[in-house]
This record gives sequence, C-alpha cells and structure tokens, in this order.
Amino acid sequence: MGLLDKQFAKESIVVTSLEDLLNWSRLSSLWQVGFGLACCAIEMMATSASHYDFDRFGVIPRNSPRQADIIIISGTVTLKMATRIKRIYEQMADPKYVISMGSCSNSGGPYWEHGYHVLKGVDRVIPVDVYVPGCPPRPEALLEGLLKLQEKIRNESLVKKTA
Amino acid sequence: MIQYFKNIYSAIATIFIGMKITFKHLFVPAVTIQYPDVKPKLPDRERNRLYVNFDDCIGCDQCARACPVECITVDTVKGLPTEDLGKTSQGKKKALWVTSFTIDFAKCCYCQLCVFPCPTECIYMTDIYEFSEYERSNLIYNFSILTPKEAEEKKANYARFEAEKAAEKAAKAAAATPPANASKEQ
Amino acid sequence: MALKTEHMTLNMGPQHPSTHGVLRLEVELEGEIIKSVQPHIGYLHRCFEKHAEAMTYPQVIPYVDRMDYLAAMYNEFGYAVAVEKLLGIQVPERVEYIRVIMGEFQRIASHLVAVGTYGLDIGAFTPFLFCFRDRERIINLFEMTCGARMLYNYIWVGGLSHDLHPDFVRNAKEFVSYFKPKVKELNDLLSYNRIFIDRTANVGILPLETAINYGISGPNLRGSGFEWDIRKDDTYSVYNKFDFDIPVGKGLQGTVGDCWDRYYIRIQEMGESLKIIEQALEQLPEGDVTSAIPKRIKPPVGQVYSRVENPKGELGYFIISNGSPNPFRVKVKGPSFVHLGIMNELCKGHMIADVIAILGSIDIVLGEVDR
Amino acid sequence: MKNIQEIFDILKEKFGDSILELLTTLPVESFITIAPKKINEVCLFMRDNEELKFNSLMCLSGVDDANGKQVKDENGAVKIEGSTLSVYYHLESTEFRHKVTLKSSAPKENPEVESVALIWHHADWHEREAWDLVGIKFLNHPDLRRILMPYDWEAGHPLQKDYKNPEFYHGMKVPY
Amino acid sequence: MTYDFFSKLFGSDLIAALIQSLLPLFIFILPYALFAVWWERKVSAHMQDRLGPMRVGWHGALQTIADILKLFQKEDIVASSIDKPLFNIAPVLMFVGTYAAFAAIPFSSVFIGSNLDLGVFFIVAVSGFSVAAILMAGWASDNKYSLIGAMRSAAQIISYEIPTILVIITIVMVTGTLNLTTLSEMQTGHFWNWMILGGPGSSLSKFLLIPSMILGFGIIYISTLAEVNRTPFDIPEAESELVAGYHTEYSGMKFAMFFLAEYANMLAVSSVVAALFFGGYQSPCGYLGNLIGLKWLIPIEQIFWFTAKGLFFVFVQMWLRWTLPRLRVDQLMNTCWKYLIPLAFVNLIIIGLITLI
Repeated sequence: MGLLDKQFAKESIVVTSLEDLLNWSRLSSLWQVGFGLACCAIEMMATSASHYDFDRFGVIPRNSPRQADIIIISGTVTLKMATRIKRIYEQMADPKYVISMGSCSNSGGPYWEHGYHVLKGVDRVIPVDVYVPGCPPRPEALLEGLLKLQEKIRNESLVKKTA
Repeated sequence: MIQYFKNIYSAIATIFIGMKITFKHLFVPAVTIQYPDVKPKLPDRERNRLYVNFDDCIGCDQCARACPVECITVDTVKGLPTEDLGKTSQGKKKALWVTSFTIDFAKCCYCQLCVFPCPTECIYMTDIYEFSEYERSNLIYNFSILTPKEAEEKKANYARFEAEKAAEKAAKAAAATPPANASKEQ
Repeated sequence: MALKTEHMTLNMGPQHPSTHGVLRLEVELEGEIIKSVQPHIGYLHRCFEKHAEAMTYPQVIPYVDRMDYLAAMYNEFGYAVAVEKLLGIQVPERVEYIRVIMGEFQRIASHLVAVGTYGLDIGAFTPFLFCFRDRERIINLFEMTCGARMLYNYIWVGGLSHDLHPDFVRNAKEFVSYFKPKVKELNDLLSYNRIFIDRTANVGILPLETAINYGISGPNLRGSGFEWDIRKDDTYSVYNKFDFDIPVGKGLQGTVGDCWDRYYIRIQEMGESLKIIEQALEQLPEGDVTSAIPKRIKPPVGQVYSRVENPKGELGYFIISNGSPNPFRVKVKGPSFVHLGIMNELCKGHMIADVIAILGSIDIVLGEVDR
Repeated sequence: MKNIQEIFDILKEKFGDSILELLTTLPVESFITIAPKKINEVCLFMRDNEELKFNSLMCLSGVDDANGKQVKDENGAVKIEGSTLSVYYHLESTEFRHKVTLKSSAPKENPEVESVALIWHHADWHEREAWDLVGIKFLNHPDLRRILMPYDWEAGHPLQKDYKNPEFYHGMKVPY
Repeated sequence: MTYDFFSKLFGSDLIAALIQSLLPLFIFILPYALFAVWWERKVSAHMQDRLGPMRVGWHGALQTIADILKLFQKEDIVASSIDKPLFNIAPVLMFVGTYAAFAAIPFSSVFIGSNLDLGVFFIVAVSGFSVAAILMAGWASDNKYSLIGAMRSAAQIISYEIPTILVIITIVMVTGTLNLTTLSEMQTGHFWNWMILGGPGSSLSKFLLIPSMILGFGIIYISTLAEVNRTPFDIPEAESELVAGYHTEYSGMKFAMFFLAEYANMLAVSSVVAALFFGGYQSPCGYLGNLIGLKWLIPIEQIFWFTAKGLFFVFVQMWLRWTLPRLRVDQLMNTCWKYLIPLAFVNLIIIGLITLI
C-alpha cells in the first residue's frame, strides 16, 4: 500500500468502499507458499486435502514465494533453517502475511528447553500475524487461524495499516 | 515393432482407465466438511486445550512434574492453620494456596501426560481447539482464581507466619540452649 | 566430436515442493544429466537425543512421536519394545494385539502418504488427495482411541494409555472393507498408468549387494528382491501369530530394485497389513491394558539395541541405562537417515526429474533423518 | 548362527591383543571391546570371513561415557575430564542371522577411532553424525564434516555431557 | 464482416479496427479466462472428492475476480540481478501471442477478427510467440529453475509444432483451404459432415478417411496439449522439479498475465482443433434460427456451439491434467519424435492416397 499511503489522508465513502473491495480481494485469495517444515506440515497437507479443503477459502499452494501472499510456518524452525525462512519471507511480494502454526513455531514448543538447535519462536526472525496453537493443530484449528487472519485483513485500511 | 504398437496401446488404454476413474469421481459426493459452517462432533477422548478445574486443584505440582515440556508452572504457598482453604469435590481438604497456575499453550505439546497423575482429576483435556491469537502472550493461560493482589497477600501472610514461627522457635531455642551451651563449654 | 559443457550446480531445497520437507540437495548437472547429488540435512535437527537424556523414560514418548511423524504409533511401539527389553517385563496379550493393530493401521497410513506424495512428485495430483482422504479415516480411528490425530502418546512402556474405544472394532472392520476396493482404484489410476511406469521403471535401480552394504531396510530392501522383514525374521510382539506374506520386488515393469518396485511393495504391504489387522481383530483377547505399566521406570544398568519394522524400514533404538530414571543415551537408527545416504549412488547418470522420482521412491521423513 | 562367545574366540585367535574384552555381565546385551585403532581391520575381517559374514551394520552410535571426574572451571561451568568417548557397532549377518555388538573407546582428549565407512557405506553418515554430535574423530573417513548441525557451528559437540550452548548464533538468540 | 459493419457505422476505418481488435479481448478472452480458472478449480476439486472455492460468491464464482484484484495489488518485485527489459517484455509478449491467435479464430460465420486465407497457419505461427516469451522470461529471470524450464519449453514447443503442422496439412489436402471460415462452412449441416467423420459428401473416400481423421485428431490434440504446456506435458513449469518453471521469479500482475495467457491459450488451441475436426462454429444438428425463420439467431447459435466445443476440449485438457502424471523430458521428446511424427507421416501418406482416388 506504499504508494497510496499519503494520497488519502482522510477517509471518504469512495476510499472506504474501495478499501472494502481491495480488502475483500486480498482476504479471499490468500495464496500460500507450498512449504512445510515438520509434523505440522502433514496436518497442513491434510487441511488442503479433501476433508478440509483449503481451496474453499481460495488458498492454493504456490511453489514460488514470489506469487504467494501467506506463509504458514508449519513446524519446528531450526537455527539452520531460520535464515532460509527469513529469505523466503523476503522473497514474497507485499502484502504478505504469516501464520505461525503449532507450538514449535510459536515458541519452540516441546523443544524450548533443551533444543540447542531450535529457534524459540519464529517471531524472532519474521513478524507473525496469527499464532495457531496445537501440536499439531487440528486442520480446523488452522482454518480458524486463517479466518482470524481474514478478519485482520478485513480491518486493514488504505489510510493507515493497522498492524 | 510389436512392442511399438503395444506401447501405444497400453498408453492409451491406461490413460482411458485413469480418465474413467476421475470422471466417475466428478459425481461422487464430496467428503469435505465445510468447517466454519459445519463442525464435526469430536470423539470424547479428544485431546486439545487443557482445562484446570481450579476448585479441585490442591496444588500438588504432579502435573508440572509429569510435563515433558515444562509448560505448566504451579506456584503455591502454604495456607495458615487458621485459614479455611475449602475442600475439593471429593472432600479432600486443601492445604495450599495456589497463587498462580499457568499453562503456556504456545509450548504445550498436548501429550496428556499431565492428566494421568492428577490425584483429584482436576486437569483434563477438552475439545476446544479454536483459540488462535494475534499475540503470543495471550496463549499463556492463568487458571488461578486468586488475583495477583490476593496472591501477594497470601504470600505475605505466610511469610509473616513463617517469620513469627521462626521467631517463636528462636525464642524457645534461646530459652532452652544457653544452659546446654554452658554445659558444653565446661 | 564431444562437446564439453560446463557443470551447473542446482540447489534443490530447503524450500522445494518435492523434497518432502526441508532437505537440501546439491545437484551437479551436465545439461539435464546428473553428475552427483549431495544431500545436506539437519534443517530439522530437533535435538531428540539431547531431550531423551533430560527426560524420564515415559516423558520421552512424546518426543519419540515427533521423530517420524508419519508413523508416530510405530515409533512408540519400537521405543516401548526396547525399554521393556531393558526392564525385562512382559506385557499382557491384549496390549500386544492392540499394538499390532495400531502399528499396522499406522503402516497403511504412512504408506498412503508415501504413495500419495510419490504420485504428486511424478505429477499426478489426484491420487495424492485420494490417499489423504483414506488416511483421514485411519486418523479418525486413532483419534477415537487416544484423542490425537497425529502424535498419539498412546503406546506406553508396559501398556497403553487407554483401552480401545467400544466402537473401535466395528469401525476398524468397516475401514478394512472400505479400503480394499480403494487399493484397486489407486492401482488403476496410478500404478499401472503407462506414464507412471515410464517415469519409474528402470529408474534408480538398487542392486541387492549395494542395498545391504548401505544398510537399506524395509520396503526399499524388499524392492531389491530380498525377503527380509523384521516382523518375521527377528520377530517381536505377537507378529509370529499372524499369517502374512512379505512382498518382494520382482521387476514386473522393469528391473528388480527400480523405483516402481519400491513403490509397488508399499501398495502390496497395505494389503498385507489389512490381512494382519483382520486376523488381529478376530483374535483380540480380553484383558486389562494398563496393569503392567510400572509405576516408576528405573531400568538396571545395561544397554539394549532393539529394532522394529517401521513403515519406512528398520527402526532401531540403542538405549543405555545407568540405573537412573533418565536414559543415559538414546540413539535412534532411523531408516530414513540411512536411506537418504544412498541418493548419490542411485541418482548418478539420471535426469533432474529422476531425482524427484528416486527421492520419492525411497520415502523419507525429514523428522527422522534429522531427529 | 554363532553366539557371542564363539565370535569372541574367533576374533581373539585372529587378532590377539587388539580384542580387549568380552563383557557378558550386563543384564541385557553383551559386547566385545576392541582397540580403537584396530577396529577397521577387525570389521573388515568380520565382514569377509566365511564363518562370520557380518555383511550388515545395523547401527553405529557414538556415546559420551562421562566416566571422568567433574571439574569446575573459573566460570563455574562444569567440565568432565579424563572420560572416554565410545563407539558402539551393532553388526548383523543377513545370511547366518547372528548379531554382535562391538565397542571401541578412546580418551576424550584425543578421540580417534578408525573409520569403517569404507567397509560398510552405511557407516559413512553415522560416523559423520557421531563426529558432529559426540565429537569422535574417525581416521581415514572419506568426508568427515558436520552433518546435522550447521557447518559453521563453533560451540562444540552437543551430545557431550558437559556441552554448553552458545548465547547467539548468527545474531539469533538461542536460549528461550 | 464485423469490420465492414463498424466501418460503415462510424465511417472510420480506425475506429472499426480498434473495436475489431479490442472486442475479442473484452467480450471473450478476459471473462473466459476468469471463468476457466474458476472452472478448472471446480473440476479438479470435484474429481478429488472435494468442493473447491466455496466462500466467495455462489460456489466461489467470484474467486478468480478476487484473485485478479489481489494480483493487481501485489508488489511487483524486480530483483536487481535480472535483465529488466526482457523481464518486462516477456509476459506482454506471451499475452500478445495468445491474443493475436484469437484474431483468426472464427467465432461464428459473421464474427471473426480477421478472415485470413492462411488462418490456421497464422495461428500456428503466432502461437510460436509464446516460445520466445518463455525463453525471455527464463533467461531474464536469472534463476536456474527458470532457465531450465525455459530451455525445456523451447525444445518442447518447437518439436510439437511438427506433428501439429503435419496434421494440418492432411486437412488442407482434403479440403484444399487454410481459411478457417471456409473450413467451417464446408462442415455445415449435421455432425456427419465434420472432418472427424471424413468431411462433407458421401463418397467412399469419406468412409476411408474416418480412421485416419481420428488418428489425426488424436495426434493434433496431444501435440496442442504439449504446446500449451499442460499435463502430461507441463515439464516447463513442472512444479515438483522446477518450483514454478519459467515464471518462478514473476509476481503480481506480470504473473497474472502468464496465468491468464495459459488459459487463453488453452482455448485457442481447443478452438483450432474444434474448427479443424469438429465443424468449427457449426451446429451438429441444424439451427433453431433456420427452423423458426429468424436468420439473426444463427450467428448467436453459432457462437454458442463454438464456445461449447471449445470449452469441451478445454475441459478434456483439465480432465487429463487431473488424471495423469507428468512425462520426463526425454520421454516427452520420444513421444514426439518416435510416436507422433512417424504416425503423422503415415497418416499423411494414407490421406494422400485416399485423396488421390
């Protein structure tokens, strides 16, 4: 939204309805980086499989981060992997969102205490929008996280981004 | 040459078999559960968010010790002999004030190991799975019914009690020991 | 005249659609032909062995689950067998039967994922979703029994956390009859598809001698035509009471030990697992499942190497006890870790697309490779 | 099918002093201890001998025995000195169906064990792992690098009992 | 025809030409592409026992619109190491190729962008643009996956042009024209006049032609499938090997252009196949307009039939995609050079002999 930042200093009917349209388009077409880390990745795959069907929400996996809007950090982030995740996040085009799925990426999960090679929470390298708890979260829980993220996008504004 | 035509035949035949199957599935009703509108009934052993029935908690710390992740922290302080701490639903008398009982669901691995050792069966797993948050700190749940202020009070109370007891003991000791010391010295 | 082309190094992963997780393959290419493949692992190294040293024996089980997360039930099974050997205890008959049933269901579930993602690697999307659809049913069975979908913490040392759900036997039988025709459908859709056969037959041939020398086990070893199954050859639990076959690679579509053989072994094993489940459900004895669980697990000083036939291959636990409630050392020999080591050997001289086909056919889980 | 005593006798006859002892007093598993610098010769013999034919290495594990005495250095960190690092080899013959466990120990200050990676390719990655996590140096290993930890990990070998985790790695905080 | 109409209406050649050239885009390509993307997702979903987009509009009907609006908003990443001019031209060129191909496709007897005498040839030639575009994209991206994808794509598309053209030649031999309108007009009447059933007439040669025509149809359908990079020939963007192939580095609107061009291309080749073998815009069973005497109804019916045929072949493409695995690059070449081209030649000879008698 960088270019439009200053043009619409005040809200007006036109801006708000345009805003609604743009927010609607963003929230209903969240393409995901096809990217799995650990156990949660299997549950993420189960979410996109027939029983839960991510496609219903317009989420399709894109293999190239350039074309994706949302990255689901699904699993344990190790120190070796953290830099890569950061890079993938940087490769994504704005606007981009992050869902941290499962205990491991929320805070290191079961590995927070003795995990000498585990990053204790992916929010140490990239900003996270929604934390989905669970180990691994049920597919429904992930979908609920997605709905929460959609809610967040719905309230975003052209005038100023609600972080 | 025969192999050549066999290849063509097998390719075409298997492709058609495959296409037949996928075409058939076009008319098979979908198995999808339309989640936010339809929520399936979960089995009764479902293991999701932990819940602590705090009325029954006696602060024995068993769950925290069983937890492999150490996401449960239980802080307790002894109740004064004069105070009534209430009873559990099984009629057991409580002896400890549980000043804080926090579970960090950002760390919890939902393994259910904390549930089994609980003597009063007050910690158990529920089927609530919808509790994602925008902030990680919101995932730390405190189950204690005592407000922080009350907890401070209880701690202070007990410290005072301890101090009094210690002072009493010291006074008693002071009263009893000098002769003994004296006798030793001699 | 031979044209000399410059070698190109292609990094596959750690974020790549078909490395099954976070594996990085450094592929050296000459055109499309592979000169060498160098796997770089450790992107999911979650320090299992360190954790095991800091936990008590029962507390290790949740971590054991998270190793091979596609076959969590079997990891627990193996761990329980190992610790029971160390303790020298016998578990009730019913527990063993339930373990076997769960283990075989887990084997089907794991193979379904292996087969499905293999289809995905080759480019067929639909079988993947069909496999996940069927896997979901198995997961529902597990969820009914112990409440978790993937990481169960169900099989404990000396027993089980819960007895079977009253509906379990009926639902399990329902699943068995539901699943049998699905295997045929999968075969028609994928296994016998000409394109699939062309992609996998005669690709990545693994001769038996090499396989044994590289320590390959499980379906990959059987794909090379060696009838070797720890369930039969070094039997544990109650596997000796069931009648089942060990499918071996016969080179039906190409050479013995190629990718298609390895793939097809998994399809056949699902059928064998169904056989075992049917028999076990028939013979399931009554009894208590928690009676033999020791209150405090404190094995004597000693060590044990115990292995079970995990869906991926030979899963070995090497446990050293120093007499304390925490294990002194737990070393896991994960089949995936071993199998990945053979990538370079298998891939040489093939094309880029074959790396994917070979990697998919050896069926690795990165959680177990890196632990 | 040979039991461990018979295998021990065969080895003792062939190699003499390099075969150190046979430990059978343990409640669960007995093993043969072998000198670390001779392990490759013994293994090669065991693989190729007609009577033994240990063609498969089931598992290779590095262990920090932590049998030394604990010393506190000036920072208060506990160090274990004078202990040994061991390698356990679990061998199997798929032909004769017999199994055996070998052990080879080296002092922690100079943990050098001969590599068996050229005898069983399987050992290649296991030895790299043992080097990475426990810190056992395998002599004549074709490619002894770290395998699980990052190549630029400097804090030592994490499975040693007195391992201390670093505070930062590449600017990322490691402890919780 | 439309051109004449508009030039008379506005009295200006320029406006007529503009309308003529923009009309197909706005009337057809964009809505079609949006529809096709949604349709593909629905078809794939139902083949896999799931539902596909459901949450926006009726059964997710607005899904693609949301996608496109979102892609508009996306940041356009241009990495520093890439070749900027080529990188920017490639998606445009891709779209131009597709768009130009639509110029010569006869939607009905009166509505055709440009009624070229070399119609079929023009389409085949123009769709070759996509090779250049893909090569540009792959080269400019400075990404190994893109480059490999582009190289594969070039080899693939060029190889598969040969069987396509060989089959087109057989049609030309039978009918003696390259003009798609003429071709379609020849197949008027009922479906037994379609080329797949030997073309118009009832001579012996018609019946002799039927097997060769079916073979020819098979060959051209397979090779057009390869030309638009659909499964089982989608190796240039083989997801499981090459991440996203030649458009790995593209984001936002540029990616959308590739995306839409792919779907537009699918329809373009399907229409060519339909026009060559399945009577183009001709109805299989006579016209309602003729029956009730409303002449102006006929072109509308024709558009309907043409779209229906085109969409049917697009559906078959999707059907194949969600059924089949992907070929390897050498097997792809084998299929072309060892199977399709020899068969196409044999077919050519047989049809040549038949037309001689």
